[in-house]
Amino acid sequence: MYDIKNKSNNSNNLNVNKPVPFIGKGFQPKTRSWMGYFVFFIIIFVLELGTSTGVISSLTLPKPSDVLETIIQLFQSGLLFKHLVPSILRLVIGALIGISLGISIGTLIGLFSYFRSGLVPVIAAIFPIPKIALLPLFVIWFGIGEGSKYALIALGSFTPTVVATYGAVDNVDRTLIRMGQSFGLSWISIVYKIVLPGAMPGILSGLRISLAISIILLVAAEMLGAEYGIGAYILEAGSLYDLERLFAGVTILSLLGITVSVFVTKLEQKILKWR
Amino acid sequence: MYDIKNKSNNSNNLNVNKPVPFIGKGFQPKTRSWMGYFVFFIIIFVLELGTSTGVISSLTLPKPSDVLETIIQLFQSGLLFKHLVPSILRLVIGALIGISLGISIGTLIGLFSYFRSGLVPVIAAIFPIPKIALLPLFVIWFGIGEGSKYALIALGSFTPTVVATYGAVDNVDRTLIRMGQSFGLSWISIVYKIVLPGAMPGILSGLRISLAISIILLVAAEMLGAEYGIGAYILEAGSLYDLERLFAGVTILSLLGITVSVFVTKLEQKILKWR
Amino acid sequence: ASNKKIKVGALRFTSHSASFIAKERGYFKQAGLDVEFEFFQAAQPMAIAIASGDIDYAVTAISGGLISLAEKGAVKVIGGALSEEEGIDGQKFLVSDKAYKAGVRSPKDLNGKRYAVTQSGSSFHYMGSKMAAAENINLSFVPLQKVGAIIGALKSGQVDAWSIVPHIAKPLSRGGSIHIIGNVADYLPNYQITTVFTSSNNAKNERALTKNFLTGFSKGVDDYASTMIDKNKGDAGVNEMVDLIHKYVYTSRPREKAAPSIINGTMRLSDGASLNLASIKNQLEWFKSEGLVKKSITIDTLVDQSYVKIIS
Amino acid sequence: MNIKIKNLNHSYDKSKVLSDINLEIMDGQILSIIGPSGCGKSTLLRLIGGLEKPCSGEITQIGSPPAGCLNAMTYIFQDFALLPWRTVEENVSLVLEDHSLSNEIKRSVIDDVLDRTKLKDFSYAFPKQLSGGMKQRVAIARALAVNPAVLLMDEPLSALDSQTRELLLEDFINLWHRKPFTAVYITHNLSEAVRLGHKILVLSRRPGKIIETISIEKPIADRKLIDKDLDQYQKHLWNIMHDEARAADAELLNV
Amino acid sequence: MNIKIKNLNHSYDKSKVLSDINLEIMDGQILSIIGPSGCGKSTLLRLIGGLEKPCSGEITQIGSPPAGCLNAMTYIFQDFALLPWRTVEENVSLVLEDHSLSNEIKRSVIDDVLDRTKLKDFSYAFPKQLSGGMKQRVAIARALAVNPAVLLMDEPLSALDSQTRELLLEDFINLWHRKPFTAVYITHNLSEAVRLGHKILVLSRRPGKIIETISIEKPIADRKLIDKDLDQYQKHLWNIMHDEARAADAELLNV
Ligand SMILES: Nc1ncnc2c1ncn2[C@@H]1O[C@H](COP(=O)(O)OP(=O)(O)OP(=O)(O)O)[C@@H](O)[C@H]1O
Ligand SMILES: Nc1ncnc2c1ncn2[C@@H]1O[C@H](COP(=O)(O)OP(=O)(O)OP(=O)(O)O)[C@@H](O)[C@H]1O
Ligand SMILES: [Mg+2]
Ligand SMILES: [Mg+2]
Repeated sequence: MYDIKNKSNNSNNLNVNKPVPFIGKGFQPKTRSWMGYFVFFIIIFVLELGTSTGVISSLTLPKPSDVLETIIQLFQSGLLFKHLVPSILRLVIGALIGISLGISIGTLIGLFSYFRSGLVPVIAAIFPIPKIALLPLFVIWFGIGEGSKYALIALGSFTPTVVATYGAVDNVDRTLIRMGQSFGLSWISIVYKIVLPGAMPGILSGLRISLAISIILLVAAEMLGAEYGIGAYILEAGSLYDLERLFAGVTILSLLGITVSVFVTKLEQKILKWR
Repeated sequence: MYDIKNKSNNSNNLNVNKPVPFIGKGFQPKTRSWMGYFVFFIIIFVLELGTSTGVISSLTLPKPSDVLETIIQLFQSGLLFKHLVPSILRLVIGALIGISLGISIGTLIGLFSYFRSGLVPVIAAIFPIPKIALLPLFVIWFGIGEGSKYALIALGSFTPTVVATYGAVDNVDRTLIRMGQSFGLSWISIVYKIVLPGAMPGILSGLRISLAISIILLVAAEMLGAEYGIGAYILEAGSLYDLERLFAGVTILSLLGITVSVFVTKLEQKILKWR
Repeated sequence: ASNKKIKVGALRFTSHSASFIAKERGYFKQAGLDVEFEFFQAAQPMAIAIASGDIDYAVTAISGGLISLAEKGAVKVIGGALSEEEGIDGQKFLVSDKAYKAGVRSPKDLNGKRYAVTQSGSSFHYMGSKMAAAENINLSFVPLQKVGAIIGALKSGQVDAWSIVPHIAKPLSRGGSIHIIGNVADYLPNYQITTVFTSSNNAKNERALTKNFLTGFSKGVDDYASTMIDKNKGDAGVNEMVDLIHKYVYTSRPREKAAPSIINGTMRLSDGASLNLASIKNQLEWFKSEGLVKKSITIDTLVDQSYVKIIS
Repeated sequence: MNIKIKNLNHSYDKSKVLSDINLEIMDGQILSIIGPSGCGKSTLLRLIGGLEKPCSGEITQIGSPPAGCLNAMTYIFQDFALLPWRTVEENVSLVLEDHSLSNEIKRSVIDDVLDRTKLKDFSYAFPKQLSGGMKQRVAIARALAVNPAVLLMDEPLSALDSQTRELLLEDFINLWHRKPFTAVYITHNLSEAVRLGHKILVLSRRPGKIIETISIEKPIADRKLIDKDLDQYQKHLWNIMHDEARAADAELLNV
Repeated sequence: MNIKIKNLNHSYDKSKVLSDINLEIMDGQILSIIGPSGCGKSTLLRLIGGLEKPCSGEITQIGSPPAGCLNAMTYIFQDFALLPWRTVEENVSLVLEDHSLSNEIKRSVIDDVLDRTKLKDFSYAFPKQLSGGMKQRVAIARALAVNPAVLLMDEPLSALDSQTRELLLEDFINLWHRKPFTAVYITHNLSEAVRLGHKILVLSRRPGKIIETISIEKPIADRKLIDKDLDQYQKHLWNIMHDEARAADAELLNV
């Protein structure tokens, strides 16, 4: 037999008693929600201090308190809603078009060989195309009105939704489908009662990404002849190098993003309460 | 007992013989790779026909053959590489910075309560911020040289990598970690031998998204004082409303995206050969 | 008057004041037009919007994109708007503080320096290029897409020079981080900066409509010039005009903060929308020589000379 | 209704899975099938149920399904195959929805099967709230709801712990006793096979051939958890299987 | 080395899981623990191994681990817990790498344990290529490599089909026979419990209390697959367990 240098006591002495050591600690990070607020507070505090004392030049970053004031002014003047309402409308309509198209096409790709073979390469080719590169064309294709804004956001949310959807359909447990077939369920029943609900978790987590991308694309969309809108507001602030307003706009978008993410979480809890 | 209207033959007649019907068809889409080529061919053919005959106005879309010619000319004049090389360099360096930082921070978030609680909300707040909105600031922060281009691409690939990484770390099978602990493995061994390899599939699929976003951001990055680069080429073509060159550039980006995706697949096959 | 509905593209710049005046004072209405403005963030989408038929008339600088669209048979220049004129404050050459400290005091000192443009083929590129040719120096042009990015780069000394309209140039130079070192007009006298343009279809088939538009527009120009440049109505007139323009420009700032910028922005708008064809030809030749547009384009592809007085 | 299988052969790609299977499933009887891992038991069941097409040979239904049968060949799967987004009741209702039954009939069928499987109190529970044993009872209720001609069971108990398995086996036997059904019962567990089967079919390692068929005369209702009459069968079967099982377990799976 | 548990109580949040457990695990013996689902068997094992801290009571090692022991309390998990990205050999090597052993010693340990578990020919296979039985043999080899004082086994066979389970049970018995080890063996399977245990502990439904402790005198090596001496114990245990098991199975899981 083999031989291992014995580092512990060699004799089996029954008088040596010791409690079993605890070795199972760690690897279970817990979320302490106050920490998040604390970190934001620290960041903002440091920036405030830095910008007030001039350690951080006013060219580099605005004073957080000025940004806050800008947002408050924006709110008080009623301009906030004048900017927010059209943006949210564009977001909702554009994302709705893109996502519903995406789910339909994604489901078709998930179900039919012909759609899969024909469309997957096309989607793969469209994915890496930067939407802002196509802005000039969007004017010709969809006009400068709301149409082109919807189209841009729709295109941006379309591709990730398709990819998420057909991935989700692929991941639907095949035994559930076989079960449906074995009970003689019709094709349409299987799709509506088994495939789509089964793909829902994947589709919803795709939704999270699609909506984040939609928000990001708001700015690009509002490059095209938008008078009002958070994107337009940011662009104008940027072109005037007005950092307070730029950051005010960015903060609003960021809050919008967090709101949307919370909304998806709520939606998940509602639709996926069976999990 | 209940009563169901009997639609089939009521008597148990042993002389009625029929083969068991086949009900297990469908729901297994297969990829026929020729279909992909075929669809591309059809699309290009229709566009060629439409633009040649004038059904599609030259304002709307360029002639595919002209786009091809432009690409060939670009190649023959050597300009293709003059544009491609700096773009790829920016892509590689920027993505490398963003992804390696993202994996590190993501792992920390996955392992430690404090990082998780403190950083997750910050990441969630950064995610929906459109990078192009920050362009004017990037000029001040990182200059108009290569620095700001790397920074933009790094920032763009950072957030999705963080999210993918900590999700992947969370999904590492906890019994494997408990196993490591029960065998008295050191903390560092558990992280390097269990957590990280276990998170690798998730990290790699995050890589796919991060790299796609990096390519999309090339155009935004090259808005800042880039003379050469595919993004710069596209921007110039857009501002001159030169559709042939615009589409040539977009085609090149699209091919780049497909190449990167194939590269990640190869990487997955290599690293995850144990799956 | 038939009260025909048309859409006019505009940027919220003082250089578009003529259209605002014509609308506010009812000159368009008198010409039988019911004008609705469509505002843009940048000039380039405006040109494309004319091509796509989303808007009917607009004012913008001659750019590579505009010429390309003209070459595709989509747009036509039909008149002039903003131009450099001797004696009136025009566009400025600016340098960063860093370059200034390094001894750049006039455009000829810019040899080998970095010159900011939004895009190759933009009017900034044209101005810089022409100046460099005249001074016989070399400039490297840095495309930064957005005016905001250029200002940031200039303030932090990452680019050395730029040119811009006076109402942006002057406030920038006040901070001390940017300095004015010359006038564009010294190199490009009578430079036709912006032009009135429309779709080829309007220019060719809607002659009456186009004439009516130019009539209304010209009246706006006349008012603007007589009040703001020639000061025929004194300060009261200027104030009244500022009030009018403030409805469209710098709307997010209070009147007293906006007024100096509006007044500073005053430049000559060509009388009766007349067009300086020589300047246009010069610009077109430059675009061709830089390889930015097709060599085959002639001045007639770009300009319909039948509408306004042509200066050459 | 009987099922007759004649000269059945089946291959995937180039590898043969089932070789020359001949058998008849008799009305009202339970046929147990045992065999080492990967010998093609599940494949055989899929072929019988029509979920796959055999490469050669034929599978015929002899006679017609019984009165009121909505789905002749009905599966009970090892992993239950419940829809996690439907409650117990809705899972049963699923298989009735595509048939044009009145709401009352549907209601009464559902009530009846939930009653028979003692699930009445859990109608509105979601699958995640159920223990493994209850989940499989739901799957059984669902199968009973269509009044099947033949129940096809692919290791229905092997995902359960052995105590629950024992309990469910009792339930099965009670169900069969109250109203005998035809069934094919695939298992890895020799004691289950002898507890439930009128006939027991032993398959060889892949490609699966029939090595032996055993009939047990003792009535199912009289068989016990610890039953000396059955022990001899079980011992005999284990002797046939031992080496096959060892070899099958030591095979590297092709990847 | 013995393990002594005194007045052990454990709760999660407000729900009590284990109540007043007192027992001693004797050196060189196998202790089987049975009990209905959710009664706290796995929790008890985690407490013994130190993966969790008990709410009250104490668990002490009496005496020192044997010579050459690298890891006193060593688990064998139900789901094998193999690293899928490591080959068989590398999976075993994992638990040796953190000890400063020379390469030759490591090599010889690995060879020895792979030999004892008959895995020599599969050293370079990845887990996905292995059948369930082989995977568990790798986990056993890994546990043997650290020469443990006590093997803690949480339903080590319940993920396997019953034929493979029977084979592995034979292997276990052989291993123990060649070199007796101390072990706690948790199972749901009464016949396994009586096949392997010197002592059998029966836990009640949650909160787990010890209902009964049974000792079986017959030497482990003499016990058989079908063994009348064991049947009486098994029957007795099933009688104690039946109602507890039925109630445990019908409990809705709190979500
Ligand atoms: N769809 C398929 N394509 C290719 N090979 C398959 C397919 N289904 C099963 N096989 C192979 O056919 C053989 C028999 O599989 P089957 O599932 O019928 O075995 P089994 O007897 O049910 O095994 P187990 O006892 O493990 O359930 C196996 O080697 C399996 O790998
Ligand atoms: N980490 C935990 N947090 C909260 N409750 C837990 C935790 N682990 C186990 N429990 C609960 O404690 C009880 C006992 O769990 P345990 O896993 O020990 O039971 P078990 O006897 O092993 O069951 P099984 O036979 O199903 O494996 C269960 O009700 C379980 O839900
Ligand atoms: Mg099977
Ligand atoms: Mg357990």
